[in-house]
Amino acid sequence: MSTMAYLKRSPWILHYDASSCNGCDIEVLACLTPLYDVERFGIINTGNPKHADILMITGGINELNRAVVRNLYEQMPEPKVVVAIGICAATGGIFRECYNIAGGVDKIIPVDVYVPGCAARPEMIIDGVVAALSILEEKRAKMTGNAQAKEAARQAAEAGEST
Amino acid sequence: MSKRIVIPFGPQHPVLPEPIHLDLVLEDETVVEAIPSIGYIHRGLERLIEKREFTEYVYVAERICGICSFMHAVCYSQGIEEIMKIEVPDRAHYLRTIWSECSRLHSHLLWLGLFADGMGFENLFMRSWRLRESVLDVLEDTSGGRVIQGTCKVGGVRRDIGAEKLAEMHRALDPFEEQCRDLGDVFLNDDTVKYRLQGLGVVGKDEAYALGAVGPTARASGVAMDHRETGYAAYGDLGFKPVVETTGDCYARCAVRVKEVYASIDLIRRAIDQIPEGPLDVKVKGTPDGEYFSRVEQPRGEVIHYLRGNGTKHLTRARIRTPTLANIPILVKMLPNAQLADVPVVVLSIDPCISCTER
Amino acid sequence: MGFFAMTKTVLRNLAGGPATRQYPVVPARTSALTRGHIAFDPATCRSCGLCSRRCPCEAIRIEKEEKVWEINRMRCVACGDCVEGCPFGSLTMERDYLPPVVEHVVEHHTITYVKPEKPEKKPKEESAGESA
Amino acid sequence: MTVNEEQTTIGVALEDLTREVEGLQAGGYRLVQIGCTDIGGAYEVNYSFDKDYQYRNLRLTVGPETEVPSISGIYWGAFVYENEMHDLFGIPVTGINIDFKGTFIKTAEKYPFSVTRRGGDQCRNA
Amino acid sequence: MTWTWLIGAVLFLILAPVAGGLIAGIDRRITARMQGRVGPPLLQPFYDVGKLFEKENVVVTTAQNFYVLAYLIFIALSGALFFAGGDLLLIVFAFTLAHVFLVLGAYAVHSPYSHIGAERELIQLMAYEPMVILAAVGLYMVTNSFYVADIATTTIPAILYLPGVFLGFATILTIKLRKSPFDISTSHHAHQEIVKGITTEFSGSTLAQVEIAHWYENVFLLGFIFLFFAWNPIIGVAAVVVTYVAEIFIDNVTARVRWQAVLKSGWLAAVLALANLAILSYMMLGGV
Amino acid sequence: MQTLLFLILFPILVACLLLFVKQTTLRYAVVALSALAIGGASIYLLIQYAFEGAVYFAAPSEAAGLVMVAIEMGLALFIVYMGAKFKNYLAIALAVIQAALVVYLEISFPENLHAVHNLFIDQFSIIMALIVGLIGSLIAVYAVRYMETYHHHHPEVRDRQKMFFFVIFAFLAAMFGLVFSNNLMWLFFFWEVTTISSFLLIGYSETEEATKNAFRALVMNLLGGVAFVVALIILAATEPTSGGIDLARVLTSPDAAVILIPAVLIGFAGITKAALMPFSSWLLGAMVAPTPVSALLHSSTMVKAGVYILVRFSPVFAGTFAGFSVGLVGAVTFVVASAIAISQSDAKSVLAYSTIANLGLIAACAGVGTYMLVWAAILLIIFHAVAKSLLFLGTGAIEHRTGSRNIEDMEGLIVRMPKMAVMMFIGIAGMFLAPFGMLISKWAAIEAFVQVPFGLVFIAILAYGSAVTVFFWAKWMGKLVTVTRNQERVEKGFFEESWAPLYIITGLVIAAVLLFPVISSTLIEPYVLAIYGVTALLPQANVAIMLLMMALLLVLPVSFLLFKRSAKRLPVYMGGRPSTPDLHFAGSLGMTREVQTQNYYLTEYFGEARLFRPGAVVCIILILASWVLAGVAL
Ligand code: SF4
Ligand code: SF4
Ligand code: SF4
Ligand code: SF4
Ligand code: SF4
Ligand code: SF4
Ligand code: SF4
Ligand code: SF4
Repeated sequence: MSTMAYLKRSPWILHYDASSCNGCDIEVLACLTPLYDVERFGIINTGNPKHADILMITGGINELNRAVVRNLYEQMPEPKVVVAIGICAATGGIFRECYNIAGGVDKIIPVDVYVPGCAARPEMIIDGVVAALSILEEKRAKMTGNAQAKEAARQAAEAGEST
Repeated sequence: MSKRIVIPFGPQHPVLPEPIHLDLVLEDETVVEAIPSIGYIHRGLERLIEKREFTEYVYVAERICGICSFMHAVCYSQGIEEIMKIEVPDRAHYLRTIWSECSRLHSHLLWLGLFADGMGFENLFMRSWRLRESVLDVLEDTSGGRVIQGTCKVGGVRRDIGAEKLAEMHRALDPFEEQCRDLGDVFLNDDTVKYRLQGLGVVGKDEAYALGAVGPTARASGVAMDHRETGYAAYGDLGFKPVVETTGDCYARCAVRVKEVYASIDLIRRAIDQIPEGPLDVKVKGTPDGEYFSRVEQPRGEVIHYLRGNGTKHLTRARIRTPTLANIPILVKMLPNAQLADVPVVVLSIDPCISCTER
Repeated sequence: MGFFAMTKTVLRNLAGGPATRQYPVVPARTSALTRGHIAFDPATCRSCGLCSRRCPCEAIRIEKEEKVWEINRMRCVACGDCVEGCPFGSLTMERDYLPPVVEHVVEHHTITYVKPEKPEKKPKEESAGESA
Repeated sequence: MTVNEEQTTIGVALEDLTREVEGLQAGGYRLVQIGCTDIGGAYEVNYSFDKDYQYRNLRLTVGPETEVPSISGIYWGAFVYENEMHDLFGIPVTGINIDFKGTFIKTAEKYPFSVTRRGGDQCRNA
Repeated sequence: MTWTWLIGAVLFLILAPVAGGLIAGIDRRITARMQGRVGPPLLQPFYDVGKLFEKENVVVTTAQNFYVLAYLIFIALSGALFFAGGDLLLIVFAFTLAHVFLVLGAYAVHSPYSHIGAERELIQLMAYEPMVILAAVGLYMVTNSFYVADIATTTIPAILYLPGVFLGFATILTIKLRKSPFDISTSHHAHQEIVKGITTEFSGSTLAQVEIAHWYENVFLLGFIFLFFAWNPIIGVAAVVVTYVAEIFIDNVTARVRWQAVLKSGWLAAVLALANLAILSYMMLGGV
Repeated sequence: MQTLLFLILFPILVACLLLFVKQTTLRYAVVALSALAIGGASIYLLIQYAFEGAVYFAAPSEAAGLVMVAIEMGLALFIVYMGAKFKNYLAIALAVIQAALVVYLEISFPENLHAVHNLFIDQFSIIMALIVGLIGSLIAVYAVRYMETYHHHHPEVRDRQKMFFFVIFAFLAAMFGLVFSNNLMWLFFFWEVTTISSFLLIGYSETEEATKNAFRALVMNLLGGVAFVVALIILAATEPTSGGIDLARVLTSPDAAVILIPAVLIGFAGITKAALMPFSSWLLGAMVAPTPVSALLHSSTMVKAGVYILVRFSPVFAGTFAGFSVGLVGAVTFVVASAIAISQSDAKSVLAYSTIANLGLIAACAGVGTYMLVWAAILLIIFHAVAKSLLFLGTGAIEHRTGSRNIEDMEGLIVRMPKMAVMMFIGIAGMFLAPFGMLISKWAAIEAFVQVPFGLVFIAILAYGSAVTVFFWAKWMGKLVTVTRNQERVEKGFFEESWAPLYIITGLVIAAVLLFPVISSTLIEPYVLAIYGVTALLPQANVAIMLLMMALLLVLPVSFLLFKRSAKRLPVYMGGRPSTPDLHFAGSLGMTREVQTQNYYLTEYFGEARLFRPGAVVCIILILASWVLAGVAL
């Protein structure tokens, strides 16, 4: 089961609006609509961190949402990747200097892919997810490759219950 | 022991794309108490005026929000123009009107989609957003940006729309309107939609007015208040009438927006018919000295940019009071006694936009 | 028919086939005005600094002496103001988007403009810098 | 059809505020907004009202930390603006009907704010 | 003869996940088409489940895995009993037991959304249970047996006697397939006010088990539909297909309703079935 | 016969002994030993008579009859006294009427008041005796320590434990008497004793509410008692055809029409005792009594006397419209009480409503009275008795440890009192889940009703009723299994000895499932066969499947070992809002709030206020209808 790599074919995303201006947000949502239909790639916008593989964040970090972003990130099971959508999420963007903006998402959690643009377009977001997939796959390989005894035990347990 | 359920609702929540938090107290599924908390998007962008020249700030103003981005730019520019007594050419006024109404269209269609999503009507969401894409295509063709146009500036507009493009837009309006009417038909007539909306979150005319509600939220309660009536930009020439409903429930709020979609199509049509030739902008000389409360009707209602300059390139104060902020009180009043399933519907019915609310 | 008001749309969708733009297969839809990204021509830039001054995001940095022109792609909002502001046409707005990246990108250019003679076009030199 | 918009601004003293606001409320005005402007060491607070697009603005000037009475008893919805006044300008407002106690808009640092953040990256590309 | 039941059960246990996953894939594609989209690959459900098994195993409390496993086992068991030709009532009760386990799993985690999802699942259970029992009774009245084996091999066109029962069953099928307008406890559509409801806290392989159980369940339910048309297998299969497509259609033309409406619809469906049965028994009493 | 007499008389002896025991330890010893004796004797009874069919005993008559009448008169006087003391004149009136009728009966038909056999035993009696003997005595044991604690917690209540245990044991004796009596006069006597016992025990705490509820119970039961006497008078008057007061003769009487009216009247007495719909309020009021009382009288034994008598008379009801009406009273009670149970959060109220509902279901089976239904009814009696007594005792134990019997407060019991939670879990599962007993019986009932003309009405009611049942039980279960964090275990402090009865009853619940084929084949089927000439049988395959399910259920927990090792633990989803492990989150207005996940009660739809009155009205109409229909049949 470890070589199948279903992960690439079924990335479920969690979208969080950190402090975006809505511009990138609505473009993320636009990806779901008939014109872009990311379900073609098996992408589902789950809205639940426990089910998600990819965290898409728009907007920069501010005082109140830093805890939220960290909380959501931590609630996602491994392997997971973070995609920062738009320049706000990368650096704070045009609001970089505002007193309540601490900067990009990478101030709080590790970011794997940055999608530039203001607003990032649906096509760019799709590109971003595609880029994220290979990173996701790498992480999975690393995760399963870990020959730790504990890991092996877990695998055994999983195999046992999935019969 | 009271039989209560206390749960946090948001800030991250699949039904509300933007972070808003509610402490929900429920009895079974009936909302007993719902106290909002906001601030997840607060950036402090009003203060950026210290850093940006007043002409540059229009780019920031656009990014107060990516949905009615263009209207923020218009509101800001009008404020500066009023302070500096700049006479904007007519064609610019018309172009501003056309882009504004396109923004309203895309905003309302977006809202209709989210609203449908809030009711668990996925297909309707898909349909609304699909129609919205045609508006975005027009916006991209005419301004270069899908959601952030960047075409408004102090003293006029940055780009023209050629006659050919205008004619093309005009031609496209008829089939587009037909599709919108089909869409509106579902919102206004489908039984399950009506079941979800009618009698929900009712606010009467007087109460809505007293609470300071604005925009479609107020108009759904019978408060005929629409800033376009003051005739800014080219609205004075287009014979504008506000859309008003009287039942004050979520259905009415939905109906107002559906009908405003039709109205916007009409306005664009008329604006294209009447648009005069002429220059796009005037040169901006000098610096703003004075203050003005600039008001514009956004898709969600009246927005106010209070601008104040002291004769330098940097303003001393920009305060933006956005429609959602004005609609929060009415929201707080609407939530109790709704069902949990209705919470997203009620919240969405004011078309909350947190980005500009918190700036 | 109040109950199945959506039927018409569903049938139309079934009959009409999907509206999806097959993005990666079919290139993205753009228009003549589409603001994709800023391109810089190091051969014509006279280091006047106007672009940097106008940029609302402070995305452009220029060092006159070292002949450096930099753009931070993670800051640029592609507003095009710098393009309008450049008196020498060294900046253009391209229609295509930038690809996603795994690190912050600061694009670094060495200005090759040579003063009196007619500028000779030299291949632009790019290197992705790193920043926090 | 088109209505002309008028804007008037009148100053108001702290002790007259409530009375003036009550007067406007009785006159059928709706509360449009309350906003603050810092004018070097003091604050101007604008209470804006509107009736049929006629814009009336009461301007109150207060020193920092001066307690301002809430008008949420007159206009129920005033709490949003008053909480904002408190959180973003540090003006203590007394008697708000829904008092968020400084959590309406949480900020990293306390007022007064300025654009330039301390310590952060110096907005240079390097 | 004596071993045929075992064959049915074993075939079900092996094939139902395959069939269920395929059905889910077709469902998603048809849904996408109805929405004017392309939709995912046909095998997407299998990718999803495969992916879930690849994920890290995280829990809120280990107990949740136990309940979900029990849910899967008992769903499979009731389906297997069905295809083994067992007693319909017993199957229905085993089926209920399975769902109670799912609900308990959601309660066990002590999380706000999964709790609400659990309560709603129970409301759904309460809404459809009378109808399911009446459907079994209806089939009994026509075929004189509670045994699936007998009902499936009957030569009586049950549907002609039980149109009301069938309609009622189709109504609650919407609840069971978790389709709009009755998908209140957890929805296949991404956005719901209670996040993912009953499955909010399940992830990785646990969620995969829920998904597989759902496939089992769907095949079982479609088998139930078949019983109404069992006298002619071809018509039966066609009817199953038509019913399922109709469910997808309904899913795409309705908003999600509140729980009150779910309960009322479920119970009204049962009333419809009752009326049908009353007429039937009157006719039978009159006739005999 | 000796065993029978022992079972009736020995408890009386113990009761009297207990009047003089003051010390808890001593009392405990006495109670425990006698429980052992009683339990042993009832098992011996089983071994002795299980394969014998019905056995009749002449038994001493004259003297015993006189003593009984004397005691009855004494009890009537006692009621009059109590009624006068608490100004409850209705009770006085009923007691006087009843006494007068008894006197009238004795005087008018002295020659008809003879039964050939006064005592008897058959499989049904054995089952009832086992319930009384095993569960009853276990509860008595439990009660000793419970009552001690009770007085710890309620210092304001006068300590009348000697009286308490006297009544308990007297009650046990009466129950044995009741199920062994072939003489209806005797049966009536024991019937009245149970009524008085219940009255005394409900009023134990002597609070105003307790007294009020005790009188309500008394009045309603006396109403039934009056009907009982009237039935006896009619039977005595028609002795030649009806068989008089000899139960066996009555049941085999050739003139079905004649005995239908007395049957309906006795059935009415059964309805009052079983707290079916218009009378269910007394049972709810009875919940003020200490929990062992609820367990003993108001769920597992005394109320079963009501349905016992109905089941006894079901051959008479079978196929009559009067019986059909009686059955409907039960059915309506079942669905309405189940529905109301949804809206209750007090564990004892839920248990009470569920008891009423199940008694209703049994009555429904008994009223319609086909052989399969009688089979199902008896099965229901057994399973309900074991599971429900476990739940009551468990609730009492939980209340002692946590100070609350609200279901909401049982959240996380699996963490705080794991053993208790598992037992409650089993008890609840026993009430509504396959393959546990109640569900088997319901299933059998459905299969049986299908074959009855107009059975559809019952099926419909059963379908809705069991759907509703699932809701309220499952949500309670959910509370129990919720894994809460940062809560300490509080199991330890619960008085040690009381675990024993709980364990044993838990064992009984499981044993009942595993052994039910045996119980059915050795006890119920022969009984049904003896009465109807045919008997119900569960298909072997289904039995096997159910045993398989049970085995799966027992094995499944082993899978816990699989999960323990690996999984990473994450906090629950809180919308991203920062929260603490015990689910406090940073709420609005700067407050810290705690997540509360409480059950749904759907009061708007299933509230007492909304459902009780219509249910009661329907049932009253049905009861009246049953009388009219019985009259018409004559
Ligand atoms: S990158 Fe631009 S469009 Fe996106 S959130 Fe930031 S400001 Fe808005
Ligand atoms: S109202 Fe909403 S859409 Fe409009 S600017 Fe504000 S946030 Fe954006
Ligand atoms: S510091 Fe920034 S704004 Fe000032 S001249 Fe240099 S680049 Fe321009
Ligand atoms: S496009 Fe706008 S943001 Fe980008 S570099 Fe030019 S001026 Fe700056
Ligand atoms: S790019 Fe243009 S504006 Fe910028 S420094 Fe060079 S010449 Fe000046
Ligand atoms: S480098 Fe320029 S823009 Fe950045 S902080 Fe310093 S002065 Fe301000
Ligand atoms: S738990 Fe403690 S206080 Fe309560 S009854 Fe027992 S010994 Fe007394
Ligand atoms: S548990 Fe409750 S009712 Fe029982 S004795 Fe203690 S306090 Fe009284």
